[in-house]
Amino acid sequence: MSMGTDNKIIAFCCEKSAYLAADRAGRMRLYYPDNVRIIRVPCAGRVDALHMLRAFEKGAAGVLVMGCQEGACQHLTGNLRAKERVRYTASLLEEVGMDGARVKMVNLGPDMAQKFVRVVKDMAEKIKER
Amino acid sequence: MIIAERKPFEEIKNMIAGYKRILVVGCRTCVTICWAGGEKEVGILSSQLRLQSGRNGNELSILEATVERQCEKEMVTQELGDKVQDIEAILSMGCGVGVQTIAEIYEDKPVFPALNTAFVGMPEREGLWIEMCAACGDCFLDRTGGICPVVRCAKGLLNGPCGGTRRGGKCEIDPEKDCAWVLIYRRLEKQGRLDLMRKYYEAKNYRKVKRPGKIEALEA
Amino acid sequence: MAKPFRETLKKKDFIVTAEAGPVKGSNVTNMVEHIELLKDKVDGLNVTDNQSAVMRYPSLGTCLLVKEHGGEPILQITCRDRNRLAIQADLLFAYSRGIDNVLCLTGDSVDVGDHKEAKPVFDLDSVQLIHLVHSLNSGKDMVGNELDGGVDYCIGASATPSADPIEPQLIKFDKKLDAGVDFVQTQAVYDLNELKRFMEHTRKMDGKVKVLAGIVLLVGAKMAMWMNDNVPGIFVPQHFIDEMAEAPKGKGVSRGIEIAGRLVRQIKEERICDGVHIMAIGREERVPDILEAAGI
Amino acid sequence: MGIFLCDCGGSLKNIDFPKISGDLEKLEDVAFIDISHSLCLEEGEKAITSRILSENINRVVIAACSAELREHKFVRLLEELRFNPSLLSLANIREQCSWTCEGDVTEKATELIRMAIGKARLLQPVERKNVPVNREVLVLGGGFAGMKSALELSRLGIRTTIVERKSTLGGKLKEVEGFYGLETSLKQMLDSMITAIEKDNNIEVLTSAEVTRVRGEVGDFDITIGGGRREFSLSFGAIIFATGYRTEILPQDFELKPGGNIISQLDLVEMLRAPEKLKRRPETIGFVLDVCDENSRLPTLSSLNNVLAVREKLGSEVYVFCKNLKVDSEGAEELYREARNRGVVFLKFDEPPQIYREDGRVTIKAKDVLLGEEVVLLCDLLVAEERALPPEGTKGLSSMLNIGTDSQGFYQDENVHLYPAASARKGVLFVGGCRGNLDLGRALTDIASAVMGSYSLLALGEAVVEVEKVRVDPEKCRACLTCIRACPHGAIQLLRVNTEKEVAQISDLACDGCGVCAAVCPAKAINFEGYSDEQILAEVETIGG
Repeated sequence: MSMGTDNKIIAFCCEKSAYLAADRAGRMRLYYPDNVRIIRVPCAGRVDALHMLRAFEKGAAGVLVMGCQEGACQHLTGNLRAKERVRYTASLLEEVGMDGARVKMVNLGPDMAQKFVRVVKDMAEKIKER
Repeated sequence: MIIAERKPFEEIKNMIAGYKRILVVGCRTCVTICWAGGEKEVGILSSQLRLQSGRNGNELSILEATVERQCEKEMVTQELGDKVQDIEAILSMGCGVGVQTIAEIYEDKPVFPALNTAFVGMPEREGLWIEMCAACGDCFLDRTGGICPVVRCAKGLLNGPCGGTRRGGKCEIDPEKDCAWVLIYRRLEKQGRLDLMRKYYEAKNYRKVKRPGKIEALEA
Repeated sequence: MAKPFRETLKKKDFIVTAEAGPVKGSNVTNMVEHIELLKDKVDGLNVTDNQSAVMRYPSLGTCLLVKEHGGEPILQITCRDRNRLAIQADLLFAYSRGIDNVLCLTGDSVDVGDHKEAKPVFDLDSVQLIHLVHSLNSGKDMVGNELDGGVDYCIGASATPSADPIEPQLIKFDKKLDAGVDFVQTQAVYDLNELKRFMEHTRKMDGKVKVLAGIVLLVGAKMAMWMNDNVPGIFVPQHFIDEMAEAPKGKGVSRGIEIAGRLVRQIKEERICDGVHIMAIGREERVPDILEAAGI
Repeated sequence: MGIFLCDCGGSLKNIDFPKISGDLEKLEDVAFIDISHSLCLEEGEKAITSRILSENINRVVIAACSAELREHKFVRLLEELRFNPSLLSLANIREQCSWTCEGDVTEKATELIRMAIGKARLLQPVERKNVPVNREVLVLGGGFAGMKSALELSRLGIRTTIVERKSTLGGKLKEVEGFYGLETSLKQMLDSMITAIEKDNNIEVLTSAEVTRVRGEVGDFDITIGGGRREFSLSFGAIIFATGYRTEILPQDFELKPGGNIISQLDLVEMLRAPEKLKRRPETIGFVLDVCDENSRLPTLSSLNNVLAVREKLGSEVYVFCKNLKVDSEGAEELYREARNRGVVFLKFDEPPQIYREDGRVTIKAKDVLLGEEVVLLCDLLVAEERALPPEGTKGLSSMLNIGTDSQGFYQDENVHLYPAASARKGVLFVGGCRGNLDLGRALTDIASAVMGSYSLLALGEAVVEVEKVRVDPEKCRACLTCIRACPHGAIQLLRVNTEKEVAQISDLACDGCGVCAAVCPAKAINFEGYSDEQILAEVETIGG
């Protein structure tokens, strides 16, 4: 991992829930570590194991896939598929000797700014330890 | 269709230990359809290898390619032609045929299998494949109402079932698995063709299955 | 010297055979004891061939021991471990040493045994094996070559009267009867109605074949339940399991003998079939107690 | 590429804009970088307009505030300038950067903009086009919901075809006695609707007919209809399911067979039609509800109506045994009060009552929770509870259209986005009973939203579509059916495109833009413009420096 980055976190955010929650967190001036980079996706189901692995290749220390709450996904199964894919990616990481907990699935409603910030802070904490 | 499954990463890692520049080759036919060796899987394995290389110091350089069909010499050479010069080892994500075709063409380079070619089968549902044919070279399906005892009976009996069937017509080795011959019985009974099951069948002629098989078209 | 089994089949009206399980090793002393104990009490002594696909002293070897000690051995052959060449060779050798009874079995799959990674053979199945023995009896090998010195085997087959569904089993059993069988030793039987239905069917197909009902000695309630899940072809009904469970501590085996004795007595009195085949797996020494409990 | 930065009226103090523009100017494919104070206002828009008209740039990056607030404004502006909005890439340097850290975040802002630039470089133009859609709607089911939908659509000028399994229209209308408080009796309502339909040349009715095959997508469903004698195919823009529901009397729950003096609501309705024909007027009638299916609204409404009808027409004593009566549907509360005033006794039980026949009469024994003691009622007639079930054809139809059904087999999975009448597939809508809405009040709201849904989709006879925004590359596609099985909206079919082999084909109109197909495709054959793998990875790779 190129050491140039000080352990960044990539957050794939579904534009219908998590991305809006991130904006709301900003509007509420909720501070969270600045090593998070949010990538807007149409649905959590769009995020592929390849994207997550490439993030780790490029030096990310943690990846968050943030989709709608279960049963509230506009695309019905998008967030459920994302959960399976995150579990699959975690096993891929374990195979390579990395900690599977570095990739995490999060379910958010569009107004859950506090939860967004809490999840980001947890991940930031976790990757500091290793 | 040929169904294959990716080897555990540990096995692959040990295979290519010591080689720096590696070409990972996918195949766009059977192994794509069963999610084992298509372009997406090539990407995933290559990512894992790159992640792996960073961790214990030896910098791997991974090249990715996907051949239309790895079991066709022309297609392999066309796709890999220029990519192979300074490659030290090739990691094929094709089925066993693909691995050997590449090995034959590039004899100077070690070629490793990234998949375990499992069976000839079909998807039961999205993401779940089951074996249906053992390619035994002497098809028996006409006598069993279209259910293959060679594959789906644990002992491959031609005069089934064995004495060990469990209550409810389940197989001796697995309470979840239906006994093939009970399935055959039910289907032939529905079709009123139980005479087929009552007939005695000679021991199988294994000459027809001499490995490796070879088939030559008459007009070739 | 025990009388040849073929004669016993003709003459006696209630035939009793038992099963001697070979040792997992080469120390044959226990086996010899069992042989000495049982050879005069039963009309024939079956010797299992790697029972439940667990590797043991060979069936052929044990049969020679039975012969040497004056018993009447019944060789059991499964299709799991040998292909058609090996089976024919073994049959020639066994006959030349005076063994002329064979029970043709398909054999349990390696998955239930202790060498699960082995390559199962199953070149033949039990019906094809019966046909093979018949061709040897007629002085030719399986592909028709003349034999210098033939064989004359008394042929046995097995069946599972308690199978569910039963019809496929009966279709296979009919194929065995069509091939020609001298005696039948069934899988463990606990529900005599199932045995009666099975006998009705068999009598219709072939009047002369002698059928011996398989009796497996129950040792404990847990063991009975374990057998239901793990031993192919055995199904112990719940009421027997409960009966075993009620047995006071340490009295499990004697309760099992009582049940076995009751079954044998009922079969004999109601003349359901032509005899019994007692399988006291690992407890051969208790077979005489069962016979005694059955009044034989 | 043109870059516009907005410092939100200079309020983003912790971002050093000149430094950012200094760094980014070095990139050779950047034509200019403008720093503006208010891109969201007139002044900002003018700046963008002049820049775009004067410079010949083919990509635009705007780093400002949240897309939720501004994106549609920027998109409309670009459209007016004849600049394809799919070539716009946004970065949120306010809510997602400046406002979430005290310290200087210039470095983070630069990286966010660099991510937007990385993605912008790969954006491809996506054309918008009008696609013709068939304005006709297929209505399945000729009950109240079906007829009402057809009539409403016809009022809006949409032609509909009603396909009804039975030989006559009417469905449940013929079975229910009346709705207390509704002036017109159901009979009159049924007749008036049928005559209206007959007169209306916008509505075609096919009775004793059934759908046998469905192909195609919204805007052009190719439906094959069979009806005994012959089969023919028609094309429709949308489908409205109004297949109603089936009721089943629950003998097994009562261990007693219906018949004799245990009847269903239906039999009661028949009886009430001609009370004079009764041999003996039943003195006391018992109703039992909520025995097995507490949350179905059907029993409450039909029972309350029938109870009042009985009081009015027969005047016999009425006792209702219920666990907890649900009066949440429209008008149910008034019916309940009316019944109480009319002397109907309601008894609340916890364990289900025991019921057994005794010399021609029925005894109901139950522990009344409120009185606290056991109540034994001897009555001449017991009206048993009915459970609502989906109609027979549901399984076949739902597999034909591969849409889901809920746990009890009714249509429409519970999903907040789909309420009230939409299905997962665009152009397929459900109304009334087949969706679990058993009372007229709720059915009317379904009908209204389904009618508006299909009207807004088809009225113009064409729909705006983003051409091949999500596209399958026929060369790479192995027709492995993964995307077809995975698509939550059933928008992908296996078709013989211009190539000789069959490949997956995504219908631009039916596609809802979730990208699940692009993620699951094992051959990487599906390109989702705007969120393609390359574009997403371009953003990811920016963090690598």
